Amino acid sequence: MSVRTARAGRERVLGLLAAMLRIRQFEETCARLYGEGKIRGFVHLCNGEEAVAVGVMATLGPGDAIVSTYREHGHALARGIPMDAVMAEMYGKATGCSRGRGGSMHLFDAATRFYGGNAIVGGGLPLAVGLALAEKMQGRKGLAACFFGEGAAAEGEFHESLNLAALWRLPVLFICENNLYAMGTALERSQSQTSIAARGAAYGLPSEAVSGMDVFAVAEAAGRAVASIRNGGGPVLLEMCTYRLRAHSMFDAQLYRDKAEVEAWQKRGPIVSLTTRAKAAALMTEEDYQRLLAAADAEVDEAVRFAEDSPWEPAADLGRFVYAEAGSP
Amino acid sequence: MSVRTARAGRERVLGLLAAMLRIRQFEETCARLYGEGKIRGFVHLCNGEEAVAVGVMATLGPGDAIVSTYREHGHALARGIPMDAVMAEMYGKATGCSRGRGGSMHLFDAATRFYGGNAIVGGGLPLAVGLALAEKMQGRKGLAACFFGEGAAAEGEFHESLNLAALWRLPVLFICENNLYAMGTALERSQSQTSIAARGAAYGLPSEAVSGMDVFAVAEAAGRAVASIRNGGGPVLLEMCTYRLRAHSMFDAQLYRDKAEVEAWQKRGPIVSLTTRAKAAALMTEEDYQRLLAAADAEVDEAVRFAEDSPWEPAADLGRFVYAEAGSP
Amino acid sequence: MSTRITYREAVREALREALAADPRVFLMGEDVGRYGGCFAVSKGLLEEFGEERIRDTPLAESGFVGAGIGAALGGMRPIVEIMTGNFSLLALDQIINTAATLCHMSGGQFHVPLVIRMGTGAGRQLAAQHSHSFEGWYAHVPGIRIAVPATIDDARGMLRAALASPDPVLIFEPISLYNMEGEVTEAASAVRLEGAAIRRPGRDLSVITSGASLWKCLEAADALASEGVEAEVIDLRMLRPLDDAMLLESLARTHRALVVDEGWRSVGLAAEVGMRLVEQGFYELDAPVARVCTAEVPIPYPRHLEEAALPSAPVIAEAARRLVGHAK
Amino acid sequence: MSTRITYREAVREALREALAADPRVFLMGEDVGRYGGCFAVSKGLLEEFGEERIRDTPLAESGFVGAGIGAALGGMRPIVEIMTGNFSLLALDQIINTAATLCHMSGGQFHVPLVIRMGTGAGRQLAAQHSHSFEGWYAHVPGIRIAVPATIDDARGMLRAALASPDPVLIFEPISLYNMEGEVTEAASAVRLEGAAIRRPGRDLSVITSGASLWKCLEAADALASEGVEAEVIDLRMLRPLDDAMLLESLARTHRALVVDEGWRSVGLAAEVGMRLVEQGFYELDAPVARVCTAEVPIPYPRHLEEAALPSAPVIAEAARRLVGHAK
Ligand SMILES: Cc1ncc(C[n+]2csc(CCOP(=O)(O)OP(=O)(O)O)c2C)c(N)n1
Ligand SMILES: Cc1ncc(C[n+]2csc(CCOP(=O)(O)OP(=O)(O)O)c2C)c(N)n1
Ligand SMILES: [Mg+2]
Ligand SMILES: [Mg+2]
Repeated sequence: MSVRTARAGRERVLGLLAAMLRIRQFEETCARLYGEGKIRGFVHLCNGEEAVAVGVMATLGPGDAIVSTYREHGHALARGIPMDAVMAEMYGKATGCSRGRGGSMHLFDAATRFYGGNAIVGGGLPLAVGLALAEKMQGRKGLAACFFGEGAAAEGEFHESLNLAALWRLPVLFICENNLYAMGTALERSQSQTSIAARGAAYGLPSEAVSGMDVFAVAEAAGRAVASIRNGGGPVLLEMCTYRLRAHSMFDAQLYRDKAEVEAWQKRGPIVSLTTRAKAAALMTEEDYQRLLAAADAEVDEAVRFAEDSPWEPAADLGRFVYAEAGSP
Repeated sequence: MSVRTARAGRERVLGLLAAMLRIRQFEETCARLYGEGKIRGFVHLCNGEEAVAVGVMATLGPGDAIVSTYREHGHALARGIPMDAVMAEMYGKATGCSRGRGGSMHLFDAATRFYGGNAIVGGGLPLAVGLALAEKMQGRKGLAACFFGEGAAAEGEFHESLNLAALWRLPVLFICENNLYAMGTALERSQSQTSIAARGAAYGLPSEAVSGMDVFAVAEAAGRAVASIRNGGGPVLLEMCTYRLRAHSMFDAQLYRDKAEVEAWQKRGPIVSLTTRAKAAALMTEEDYQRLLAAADAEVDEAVRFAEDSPWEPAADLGRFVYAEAGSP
Repeated sequence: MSTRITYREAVREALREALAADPRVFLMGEDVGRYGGCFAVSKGLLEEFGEERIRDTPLAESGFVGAGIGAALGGMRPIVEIMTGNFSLLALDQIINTAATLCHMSGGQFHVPLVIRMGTGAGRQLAAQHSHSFEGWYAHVPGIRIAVPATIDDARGMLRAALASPDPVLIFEPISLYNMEGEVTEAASAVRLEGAAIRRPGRDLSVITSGASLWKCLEAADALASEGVEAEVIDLRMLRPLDDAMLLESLARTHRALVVDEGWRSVGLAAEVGMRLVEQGFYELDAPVARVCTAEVPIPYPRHLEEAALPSAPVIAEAARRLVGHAK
Repeated sequence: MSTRITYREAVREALREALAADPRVFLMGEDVGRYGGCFAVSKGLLEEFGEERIRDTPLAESGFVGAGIGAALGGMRPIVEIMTGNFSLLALDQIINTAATLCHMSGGQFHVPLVIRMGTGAGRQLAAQHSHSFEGWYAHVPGIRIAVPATIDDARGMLRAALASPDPVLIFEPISLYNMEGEVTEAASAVRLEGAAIRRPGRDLSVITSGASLWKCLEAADALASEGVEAEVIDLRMLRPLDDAMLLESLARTHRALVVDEGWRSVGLAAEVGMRLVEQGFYELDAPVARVCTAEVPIPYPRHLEEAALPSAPVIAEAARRLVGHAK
C-alpha cells in the first residue's frame, strides 16, 4: 500500500480515514445504545469492513443506485445519508431515513438512491439487476452497486442474478463482502467453491479478489470496475476479502471462531492499517487522527441528540405506506 | 463409434436398440393417442433423446434412486417401470403407475425407486441431493441419478443443489440433457455460460460433456461416473449433448428454430445412427431391426389395450392419498 | 366498439396498447418472445416491439421477478409474466418480502409499480404442479393488489389500470378462459382496478365468485332461474382490496350468500368473504354463508377426478338450492 | 416430572430425545451446529451428536428443504430448521409443489416424513422481513400438517409426534416464547399431533387462538374474569387439521366466539375458524364471530408501532367485552 498511499496524498488519506472513522464511531455508539435498550431488534455492525463501504462509494456518482444488506450502516453513511437520519432510524423515530419503520436492517433513502437495507440474504441481487436494467433501457449512465456477503453466494438468487446480469450485459457492480463467515458458518464449511471471484468468472463476469482491508485497493479496483461498466463492458464482480471484527449481531457468543483469529485480523483492520502506514509515510500525524476522531464523535453525539429529540411516528399512522398515498408517483 | 460398436457385440447392440425402440414407439403412439383425445394435459416427448435414458439406466442398479422431469417417459421405461402401467398412467387410469393421478408429467414407481416425474423445472435436483444423503447416512451403496434439462441449469435450485452435493460429497449423478432449448428459448439466449459441464466444474464436480446421441458414449461416460461415485468420489455431472427432435409439448408451433436445424439433427438421431453403424459393422441386419420394431409395437399395442381396459379410479376416492393412509410406513 | 375476440386476444391487445403507449412498459418472462408465450398470449409482440421490450428470460422465477421489482424502482413499468401460479411460488420471497414491503419499510419513499401476470387454475388436466388457484391465497398479503379478470372487458382493461398503479399488482388469468370468446363492450380506459361487479342481478341469494368460476356460477344461475330462484352473481374482480360495500349491499337484498372459489377451501378466499359478511352483515343473514370451493387435494390428472375436485355448475346450483331452502 | 424449563429448552430436549431415540433422525439448517441455532435452540447438540447429524447448511433454503424431502423419501427422518417464517418463502415451492403433493401424485406410493421447524411471529422488533406469522396461511395447503406449540408441554412433545407422522409436518415456534419458563406436566409421549385444547374453561365466550397469542388471551381472560366475564380460551395447537369438533362444542356452551390470530386478518386463519363456526354452528351464535388479528401492515420496527400492529391483551379483552355485550 505504501507506494499508493504516497501517491494518494494527504488530503485523500484524511478524507478516507475520516469517512471510515465516522462509520466506526457511529457503530460503537450504536453498540452502546443497544446495551441501553435505546436501539433494538437485530443490529449488525460492519466493524472491520469500513474500507469496503468507503472505498466503493468514493467511486460512485449520484446517479448510481445502491442495494445493500442488513449490515449496511457503513454503506448508508458512506453513501451520504445524513448521520442524524440514520441514527434516528436506529431509534425508530419518525425523522429516521425510513421514517422509523425499518430500523437498523432497513435503511432507505431516495435522495441518494439507496434502495435498502434488505434482510433477506441474497434478496437484493435481483433488485440490483433490475435497477441496472432500468438504467440501460432508459439510456441513462447510472449503474447499480450491489453489496452482499459471501454467505449469500450460496443462495439461488446469486446464481440467477449473475446469469441475468451477464447475459444482458447490465451495468451492475456486484460487491461481495467476503468476511469468511455467514453468522457462525465458515465459508469452507458451506461452499464447495470458496473463491467468490472464481464464481463470478464462471458466469463470464470479469471478477477480481481484492483486499477489503485496504481502502486504496478497494477504491482502485472499484474505480476500474466502474469505468469498465460505464464503458458498456457489462457487470463486474469484486470479491472484497475482509473480516467482521465483532460479532455477527448482538446475540452472538462467537463460539465458531478463535479469539486468536480475530486478534490477528484486528491488526489488519482498515483503520489501524491506514493510519499506521500513512503516519509512516508522513502523510498524517497522531494529531490529525485525534482531530478526525473528535469530529466523528461530535457528529455522532449530534446524531444521538437528534434521534433522542425526535418524535415517534404516531401509532395512528400505523397503516400508512402499505400502499402508495395519493400524490405518489 | 465404430470401434466401440464392434467391441460391444451383437447382443449388446440389439439390447440397447430394443430399449430405444420401445421408447420411440411408445411415444409415437402417445402422440397419436393425444390427437385422439385419449391422453390429455401436457405431454413432452423425448424423441431424439432416447440414448440418454437407455445408456444411463444400463449402468444403474436396483438400489439406485431416480429423479426425473416432466419429459420422463424414456427414463421410466428404461428404468423398468412396466409399459402397461406407464401407458395406463398416460390415460389416467387406476392401474397407472401413479394410480392415474399424475399423468404424463408425474410417473412414479416405488418398486424401481423412480421418484417422479417432477414438473417444476429444477425442482428435482434438491430431492436427488436428499436421496443421496439418505444413502450415505444409512451406509447404503446406492446413488441418486437426477435428470434435468439445460434450461433448469438457470434456476437457483441447480446452484444450491450442486453446491450441497459437492460440499457433502454425496453420491449424486447429475445428468443434464442439453437439448439446446428450453421450450422456445435457446441456451445461448438464456445463459451466459453455455457449457453445462463448465458449470459443474465451477462447483468442483467432475464434469464431462458427452454425445447424447451415441448410446455407447452415454453408457461409457455414465459407467465411469457411477464407478467413481460408488468409490466415494462424490457427485459427478454429465452434460449429455442431445436434441429434441419433436416439439416441446403438444402445443408448440416451433417458431423458434429452423426446419433445417431439426433435419440436420434428425440424421444424427440415436436410433438411426446406431442402426446405420451397427449394420455397417455387420452386427445386425435390417431383419433384426424389423423384428425389434415389431416387438416394440406389439408391447405398445398390448399396453394400449391394457390402458383401454383398465378402470378409472372412482371419483369417490378423490380425497385419498392427500395424507398417508393407515398402515403406511 | 363491439368486436368478438377471445380472452387471449383481449390480453394481447392490452399488452400491445400498453407497450405502444408508454416506452417505460416492457414485458419479461419465460418464452414470452420467440415462443409467443406458453399460452400464446404474447404471440407477435416480439416482432412488433423487439427484443428489448419483449424479453425472454432464463428459467429463474425469483431472479426475473426480483429484476422486475428493481426495474420498477428504477423508473420502468415492467410487466412480468409467470407461466402459472404454481411456479410463482419460486418467486414468492421477492413478491412478499420485497415488493409488498418496500413502500412501508422505506416510509413511503419507494414504490414498486410492477405488474405480474400469471396463468391460474385448473380445467386442462395439467395435474398437481400446474393447476392450482393461488390468487385468493395471495390476497392475504398487504402491499399488493390482486386482480382476476373474468370477462373479456376486464382482460382487456385491467392491465392498463394496473400499470397506472404505483403499487405492485398481480393479475391472475384463468387459463381455462383463454379460448373464451366474447364482445368488447367497454373502453379499456373505463375499466377500473377496484370494485366488484354484479354480472347478473337477482333477489334470492348472492353468489359471490371470481375468475373462471364466474361462468360456472352464471350457468348455475340459469338453471336456478328455470326453477324460479333468482341468483345475483357477483364477480369480485379484485381480491385485494375486496369490495365489502357491494357484497353487503347485495346481501341486504338477498339475505343469503354463497361464495364460490376455485382455490382450496381452508384459509382461502371464500372464508374471508364469508367472514366479512358475517362480521358486517350478521343480522341480514337468513342462513349461514355457504362455500363451494375446490376439494382439498392436489389437482389430479384424469378429467373425471379433476372435474370432481373443482366447483361445477351443478354443485353450485345444489348448494344454492340448499341455501334457499334454509329458513332461519 | 414437574421441572421448570424454558420453551427453548423444551424444544432442545425434544430434539435431543429424538436424536437419541432414532438413528434416522437428523437436524439440518443454517447455523444449527457451530453457532448453536440462531435462537440458540440447538446449542450443544453438535457436541453431543456430531456433524453428520447436526448439519450446518449453506444459505440455500430451497435447496436444503428439498434435500430434506429427498432424505425423507430415502428413509431418513430429517428435521429441517428454517430460521424464521419469512425465509421459508424461499422454500415454498419445495414445500407446496413437492412435499405436499408427492403422496397424492404418486397415488400413495411415496411419503415425505419430513419435519420442518421454524421460528414465527413478532414481538422482538425485527421489522418487516423477520416478523410475520405465516402458520395460518400455510394451513391452506392440503398434504401438510401444521403444528403450533404454545406451551412448554407442546414444545417438548409435538416434535416426537411429528416425527412419527408419515406426512410432512411444519412446526412453528413463536420466537417470543423461547424465553418463557414453565413446568413440564406431561410425558412427551402423551402429546398428540391432533386436537385443540381448552387452556381455560369459561361459559361466556370462546376465545380461540394459537401460539404466542394464547398467553395474551389468557391475560385478557384474567382481566375479564375480574369483571365477571368467564372466557373459555382454546389453543388450537394444530392449524391443519383443525379440531372443528371441539370448537363447536365450546360454542354450544358459550354461544359467542372470538378468534385471535397473529397473522394478517384477510384470508387468514381467523377467517377459516370463523367460517367453520358459521357453517356448522350458525344457530348457536348469539353474535357474529369476531376476529382480532395483526394489522395488515408489514411489521414496523419501533416498539410502539409493533405493539399497535399486534393483538394485545387489552385489545382482545375489549373485543370480548363488545361480543358479550352483544345481544342477538
Ligand atoms: C434468506 C435468509 N436466510 C437466512 C437469514 C439469516 N441470516 C441473516 S445474516 C446471515 C448470514 C449471512 O452471511 P453473509 O452473506 O456472509 O453476510 P455477513 O452477515 O457475513 O455480512 C443469515 C444466515 C436471512 N436473513 N435471510
Ligand atoms: C419452475 C418452472 N418454470 C417454468 C416451467 C414451464 N416449463 C416447462 S418445461 C420448460 C422448459 C425446460 O427446459 P429444459 O430444462 O431445457 O428441459 P427440456 O424441456 O428441454 O427437456 C419450461 C419453461 C416449469 N414447468 N417450471
Ligand atoms: Mg459473511
Ligand atoms: Mg432443454
